[in-house]
Amino acid sequence: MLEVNDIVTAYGKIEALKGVSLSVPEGQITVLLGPNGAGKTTTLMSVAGLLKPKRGSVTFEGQDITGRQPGTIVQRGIALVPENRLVFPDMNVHDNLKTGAYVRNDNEIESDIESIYERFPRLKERYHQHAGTLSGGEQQMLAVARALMARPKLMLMDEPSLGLAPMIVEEIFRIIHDLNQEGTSIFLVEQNANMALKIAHQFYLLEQGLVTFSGTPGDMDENEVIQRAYLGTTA
Amino acid sequence: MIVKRFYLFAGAAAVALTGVSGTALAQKFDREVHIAGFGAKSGVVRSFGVNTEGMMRAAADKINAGGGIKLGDGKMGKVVVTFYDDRCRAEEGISVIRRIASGKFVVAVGPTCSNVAEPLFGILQKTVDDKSDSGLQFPIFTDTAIKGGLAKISAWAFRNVPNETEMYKNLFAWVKKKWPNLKTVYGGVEEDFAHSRFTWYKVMDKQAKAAGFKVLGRAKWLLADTNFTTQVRAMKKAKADIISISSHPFTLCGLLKEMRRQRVKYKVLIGLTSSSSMETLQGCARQAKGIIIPTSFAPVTAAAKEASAGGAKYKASADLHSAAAWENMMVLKQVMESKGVMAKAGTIQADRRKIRDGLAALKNTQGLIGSIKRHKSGEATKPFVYVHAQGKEWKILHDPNK
Amino acid sequence: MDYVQAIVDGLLFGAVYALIGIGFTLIFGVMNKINMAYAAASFAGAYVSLGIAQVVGLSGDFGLPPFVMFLVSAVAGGVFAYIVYLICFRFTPDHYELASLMATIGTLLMVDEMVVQATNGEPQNYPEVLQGIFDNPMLEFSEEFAIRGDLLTLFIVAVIATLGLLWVLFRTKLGLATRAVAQQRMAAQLCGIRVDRTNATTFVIAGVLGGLAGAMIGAVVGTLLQSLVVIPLTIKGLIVTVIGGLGSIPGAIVGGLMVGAFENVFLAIRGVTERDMYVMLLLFVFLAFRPQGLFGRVAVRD
Amino acid sequence: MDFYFGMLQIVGLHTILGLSAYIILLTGQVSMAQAGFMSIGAYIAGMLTVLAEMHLIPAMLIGGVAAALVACIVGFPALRVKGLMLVVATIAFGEFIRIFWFNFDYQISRGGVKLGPEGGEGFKQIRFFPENGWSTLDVAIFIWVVAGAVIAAVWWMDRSRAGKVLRAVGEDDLAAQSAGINLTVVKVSAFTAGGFIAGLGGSVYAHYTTHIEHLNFDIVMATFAIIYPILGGLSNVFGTILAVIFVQVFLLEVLRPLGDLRNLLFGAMIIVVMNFMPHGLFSAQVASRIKGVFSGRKEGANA
Repeated sequence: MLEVNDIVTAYGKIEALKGVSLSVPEGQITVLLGPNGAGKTTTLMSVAGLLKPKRGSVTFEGQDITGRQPGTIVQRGIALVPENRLVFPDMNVHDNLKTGAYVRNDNEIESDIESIYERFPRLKERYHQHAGTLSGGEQQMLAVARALMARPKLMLMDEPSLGLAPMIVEEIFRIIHDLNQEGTSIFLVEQNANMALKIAHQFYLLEQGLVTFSGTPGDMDENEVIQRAYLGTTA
Repeated sequence: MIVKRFYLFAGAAAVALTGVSGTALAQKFDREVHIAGFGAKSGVVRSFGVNTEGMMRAAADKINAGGGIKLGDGKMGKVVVTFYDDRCRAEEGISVIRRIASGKFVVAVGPTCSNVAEPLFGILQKTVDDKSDSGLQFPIFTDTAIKGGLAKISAWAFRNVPNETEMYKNLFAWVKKKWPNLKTVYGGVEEDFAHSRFTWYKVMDKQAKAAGFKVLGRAKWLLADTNFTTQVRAMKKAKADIISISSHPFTLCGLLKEMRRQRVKYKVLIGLTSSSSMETLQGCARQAKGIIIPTSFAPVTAAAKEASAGGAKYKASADLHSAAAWENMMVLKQVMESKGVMAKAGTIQADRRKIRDGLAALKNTQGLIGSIKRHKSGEATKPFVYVHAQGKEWKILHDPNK
Repeated sequence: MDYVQAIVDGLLFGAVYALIGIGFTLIFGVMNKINMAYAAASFAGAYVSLGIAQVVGLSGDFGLPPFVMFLVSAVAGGVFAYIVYLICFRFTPDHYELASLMATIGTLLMVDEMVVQATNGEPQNYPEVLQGIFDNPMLEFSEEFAIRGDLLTLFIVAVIATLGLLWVLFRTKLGLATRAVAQQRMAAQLCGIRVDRTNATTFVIAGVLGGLAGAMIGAVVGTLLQSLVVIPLTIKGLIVTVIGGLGSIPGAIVGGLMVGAFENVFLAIRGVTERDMYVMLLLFVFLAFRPQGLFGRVAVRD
Repeated sequence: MDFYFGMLQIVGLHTILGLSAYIILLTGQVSMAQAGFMSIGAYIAGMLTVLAEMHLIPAMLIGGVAAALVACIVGFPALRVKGLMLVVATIAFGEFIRIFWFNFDYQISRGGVKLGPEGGEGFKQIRFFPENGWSTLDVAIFIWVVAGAVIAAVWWMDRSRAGKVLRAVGEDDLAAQSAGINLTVVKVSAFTAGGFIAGLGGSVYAHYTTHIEHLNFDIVMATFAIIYPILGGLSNVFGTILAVIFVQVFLLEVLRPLGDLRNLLFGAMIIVVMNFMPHGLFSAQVASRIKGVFSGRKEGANA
């Protein structure tokens, strides 16, 4: 469904991605693991259109989307749940969700919000509250819910477990799993390799801007995966 | 008006950028006499510079049409005017005068702003032939900067600006005589403009008291003020017979409008000499109706009318300030001819000294509306008339000389 | 009674500061940057309306009716604001805020001088159209207490304009995008909002408001004099923005009224020469004890 | 020649002014109060030479120290507000000082003449230079001795550890703090040093113009102070000097015959530079490129 072909993305003169290729199949959960600074977030941003790759291409459902505006990419069906949630802090929950549907022009937005509230009852309880006053877990749910408002076929998620209590992390991963079960493809970037590998169909290992391994969770010794996902191949 | 100006300005810009230079020396002249003008041609008081420059050029045209200046060796010199912009800022004024003094100019007319004149005169040599004083030795003959007493700063500085003390002394005495039952005065002063401030505290206030009026108080505001409600309220409460305002047209109009709004009652309204300009009439002719202002220029004589028409060719309006620039040019011609200025490359410093001495020795000159008395200090006492605003123009109310 | 009168006068004139403050705060809210040229560009809009009125004449057979002048000024204000956006913000580096700050200062100086050149620096009479709304320019309640009708009108229009702005911000999709960009730029992009377009639109909205404010200030003061009014109003507008809390529209309104009343009271007590010193002191008190301003959020970050 | 010496004086004065803002800008703070600090030096040194009949040099130092003290006091609250808030705060502070002088009267009578600052009418007759027979060249040399000392001090500071610390704070103050740099000390020191230099500049300025008034130290002067280092690029002191020469000599003086148009060009130039060379005309990249041309090597990848 999503094909990333040999992309190079740079910040000024520093190349963060030095030719990354990977593919995300439809209906699956694909996980990207790797240590800090390996280029995971850069990869997601290059797909979502926030960064423009210097070389290489990104195709989605067979169409080239390299370097398109983020808005176009959202309209095509890819939504990114960014790292650290990034909710709109001074907007209430309801407006946050409405913003998620910004690219849509149909009249089913309100009914979609209703179904979001059914899925996330805690958001319904707080629909008039400013998002900045929500707890970390609630903000993460709101970020996911906001991305869902765009009705994506593929969701990119950047470290959804970051800084959350273990119980909340479990809940988040359950939600990811459920979403996937309902047919949304997921491309997940995680540091928490343990949890991620439990729900992943396949995974990639990214180190220093290059994909160094790809396979399914059974293909590599889990301890080694965790070792390399946290620290990289320093040994 | 704005639109028209803008085209003019665009045209001027094009001309300036393509680098059109001065006119060629016509055959009948033997040499050129360079006179520099300087003043604000940008910034708030741009109109001062525009008017001064226009009047200087018009005067030069008249002198040249009459054959030019007769030089010390009997040859004829053509007057050439160059005008520099000082943005009405002290440091630029100093820079400009140094530039002028380094050049071929024998004398300068300017600056237009008192706050430039004051530092500028400060860098000139204080007393002539004082070897210990390293100040600049260059004659300046000021037309516009009007704040009192500036010329005494240096023996090289001369002014042809009205003596406000004389004018207001005379005016208050006249008011007293004409309306003997008026007793009280309330002032208005634009506190942060050097000239306005000086004129209220050192001239109007004192002269009103000297004429036997009681000064009840004064309203104060700043050059950039747009809201005068509080000040005018106090003015209204004072119920003075005479209101005497020392301010430029910029805030004069705002104040007058507020006075009308609050229906301040007064018998006589007196204004600052600088506000007898077109700006006041354009800005608030209705509210300013009847305001009495002493001014040293009004197109009442044939000479004044001629000067006015000459300036109009350069889009300059002749007012009490810029008319002085015309007079200065005529006085300079007279001084140069009597002192035998040579206008040769090697005689510049000597010529400057001759002009200085010539100006210092003058006792009387002929101005546009009458004879001007010159003082040792470099200052002048100019004839003046009282004008009042009537509709779209200033009309003569009274001529104290008659 | 004198002080009541001073406060009321100040509050009414404070509406002028509030209008300018709203423009600053709106742009700051969205871009996190100061547009020093805001007030200048707004007044340039008022000058355009005046220029057109001078050509076609006001209210005559084919002249401009007063409300058209306001409209022209608002439109011109919007256009100028867009130009300011293009030359000062669109192509300057995003993370290096000095660049846009300096560029707007350059624009301020340039606009100022352009108007000086166009008018010879002479004050331009602005038709006092707001006065016509009441029979008497003053509403006199007693010998001691009166209110200027045109200032009251300006105050009311300012309130209406603000309500309109709030409606746009909180009830339209455009407003949603503006708020989203202001609060979380990257998330807004991820929702498909074009940041540059939203920024430009915000500039235009602020400019329209500014143009309207410029024309109304012209009508209230009766004169437009760029060089004397713009820099002082820019400074007051910035102070109002900080006191109200950067990015807060209610803050700009309350801050504007507060500064207006405060300065008038100090004018009455201490005289005009010291008045602005106390306004600055008010600002310093805020910076020292409540740096986030009246309605600002948490810490003051750049 | 007098004119060229006069030009030298102006360039020297404005270089001092620009460098006073340069030091503060290095720490990432924009101070629009430099004109205010300058006015403190100007009034105090002026009062010392005119009223106390002191020699100029000690008067200058006292003027500089007074400005530094005030700047130091401003520096502390400046820690609380950052970035654009600081711009507004320093604009307000500069105006505050200006209005203070506008209200400041202190005159004594000597030989029947009143001397000293007189509120809105300004402070006239600060005639130390002409009274002591200094020629324009003498004054120009004197100004350049002061300017040279300031340039040397700032240049040396810039190359030393202190400069690296200032720049570190300017680039990322949180990171600098976590690296053990005391932000309070650094920022307040920068303000104090900037205030001292501005005060020194102001002291000379007062004697150069012989007459000062509050309007000399308005927001336009404050803008000039920061425009020089920003146009010049913050990579070294020479950028600031070149920017002063560019603005004062080329834009204001060479183009003086254009009269009306200079102000427009000035504004337009700032806009153009900020769009196309936001890091200044003489930024680090440009400087290294120029160096590269002279030493005949190509621009390195690490330039």
